[in-house]
Amino acid sequence: MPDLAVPEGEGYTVQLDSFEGPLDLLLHLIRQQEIDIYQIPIAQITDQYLRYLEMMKDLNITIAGDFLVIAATLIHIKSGMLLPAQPGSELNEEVERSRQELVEQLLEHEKFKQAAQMLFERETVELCVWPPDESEFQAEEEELISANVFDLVSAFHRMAERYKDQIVMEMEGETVSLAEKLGEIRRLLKVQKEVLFSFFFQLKISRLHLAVTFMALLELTRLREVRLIQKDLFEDIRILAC
Amino acid sequence: MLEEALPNQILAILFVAKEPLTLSELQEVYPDTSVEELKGKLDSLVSKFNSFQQAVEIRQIGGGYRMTTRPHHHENIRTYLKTRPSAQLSLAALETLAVIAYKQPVTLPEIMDIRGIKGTSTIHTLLEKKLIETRGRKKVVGRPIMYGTTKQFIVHFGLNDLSELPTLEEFQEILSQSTG
Amino acid sequence: MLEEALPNQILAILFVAKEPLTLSELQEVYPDTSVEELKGKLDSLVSKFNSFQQAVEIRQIGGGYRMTTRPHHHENIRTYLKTRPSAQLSLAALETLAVIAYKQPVTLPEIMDIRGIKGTSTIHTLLEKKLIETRGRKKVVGRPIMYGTTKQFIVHFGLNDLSELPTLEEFQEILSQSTG
Repeated sequence: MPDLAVPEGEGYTVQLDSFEGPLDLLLHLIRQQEIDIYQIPIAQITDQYLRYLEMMKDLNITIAGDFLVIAATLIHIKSGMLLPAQPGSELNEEVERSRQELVEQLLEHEKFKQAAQMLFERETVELCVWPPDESEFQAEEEELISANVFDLVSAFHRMAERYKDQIVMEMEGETVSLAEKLGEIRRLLKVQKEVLFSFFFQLKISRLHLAVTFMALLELTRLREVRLIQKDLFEDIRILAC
Repeated sequence: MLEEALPNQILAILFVAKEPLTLSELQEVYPDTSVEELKGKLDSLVSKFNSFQQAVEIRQIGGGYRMTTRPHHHENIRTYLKTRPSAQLSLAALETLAVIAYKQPVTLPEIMDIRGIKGTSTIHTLLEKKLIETRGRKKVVGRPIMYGTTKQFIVHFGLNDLSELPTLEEFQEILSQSTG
Repeated sequence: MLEEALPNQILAILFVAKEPLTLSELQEVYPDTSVEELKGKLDSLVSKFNSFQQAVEIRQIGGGYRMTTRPHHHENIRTYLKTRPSAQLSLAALETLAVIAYKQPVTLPEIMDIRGIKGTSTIHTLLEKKLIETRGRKKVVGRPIMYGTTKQFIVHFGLNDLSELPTLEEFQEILSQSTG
């Protein structure tokens, strides 16, 4: 543990929850010290930011890549500002531009945090003013939903999932023919554009099934009904309908 | 008529309550007031409210109090509920529509195969609502009719053209991002 | 106070309506009465009702009329509702929603850019709650899906239309004042 005294246990993790992303953490550091956002002392804030990341690492909290991207930006600006200022220098200008971009991103982000807060307050009140529902009048009717595009694709996804379940059940039987397996793979590819080869292993099926599956795949490749793609030697094989 | 604060607060709670409000539930909201006192307030509130309100009344139902419309308005209410936009689909119809949208042109046997359910009724509903149309016959045994979506479908779902439908891959991406 | 039959009938309908009641819906219930006359009756009903009712009021929301409890009762109501699972959105979802509300139509990469976070978009939750919808695809590389807010969004947050939202500039002002 570094020289920072970090309270252990839940208290600390709760605190981390409020820093959902790197911009939240950065804003917190700035606001905590009542710094003018246009005049961020980059060197100081960078050190504090990096110390937070270290603490997160010590606590075995996985640091999302986004945090590292901002860290890199901060270090870049900090080191650039250590250079002697030379009017018209390209490097100086570039560093200044990065700093301004970061400030703008922070300001933009903060506005939306405020907007979210406003929505939260409105919702808090509005959720408690709802009229009662009309269910007593609707009992006789079929359950209807007003569908949008999202419902449509969800419905399709559900069916694809349902199909997976059926296949698991079929595979619990002992015997399997090549024709059956061909049919299964064809149906699967009808609802999904692509199936990973590992999918068949996840089903914990017998060696016989796997062997037949493999033969069926070879047969389908020969018939040019499917394409098998493997990007790398150890990558999963992707089965695509032609 | 009801200047006091408490009766209005109770009325507001009665208004949002989805199930009959019991005295013990009410007492949890007002732990400093005894059940007897709350019952007294509630009863006088109910009799006052019911005497001047002609649209809605408070009834004692299932051991609690509930605000409901007066029965003689029910005919008008039914008329209102029926007139609301019928842009609504049953879940079964939605599933059939999803298969047609993503697999068109597609035949009934193929639809039933994917949905794992037999039945033709939802096709008729969708044809009636002009969300799907026939697209000739497939050149296979039995020459089944093929179906596809209509322009009405595109308008109904606020699309410009079919390519705007999210793909299954995009949907899975949305799912994984939400839980990730 | 409201002896006439029609206002009470309308009140009863307002009481059961799940969504804001529009004038055209009302006209379907009363096809023999003109929209103008109905609007007159409704407006006078609303002002009378709101002046004597302290628990509940009729508000104009999402282009229609809606009966809700008065907002200042919300704390008592929340105490009563507390036993039920909260339907409130997470802060992450609200942030995504705020970006969509102010930047619509907007794509997922644009949302992630503003929020500074990849992979936790909560788009799925918002789509499921029908607070947002897809708005076609953006004509850039990858043709990403664009999102916008729905009528349900306007109603959920008790607005009459989107223009009632404070502008982003107003938030900017609040922020610059607080740090001044």
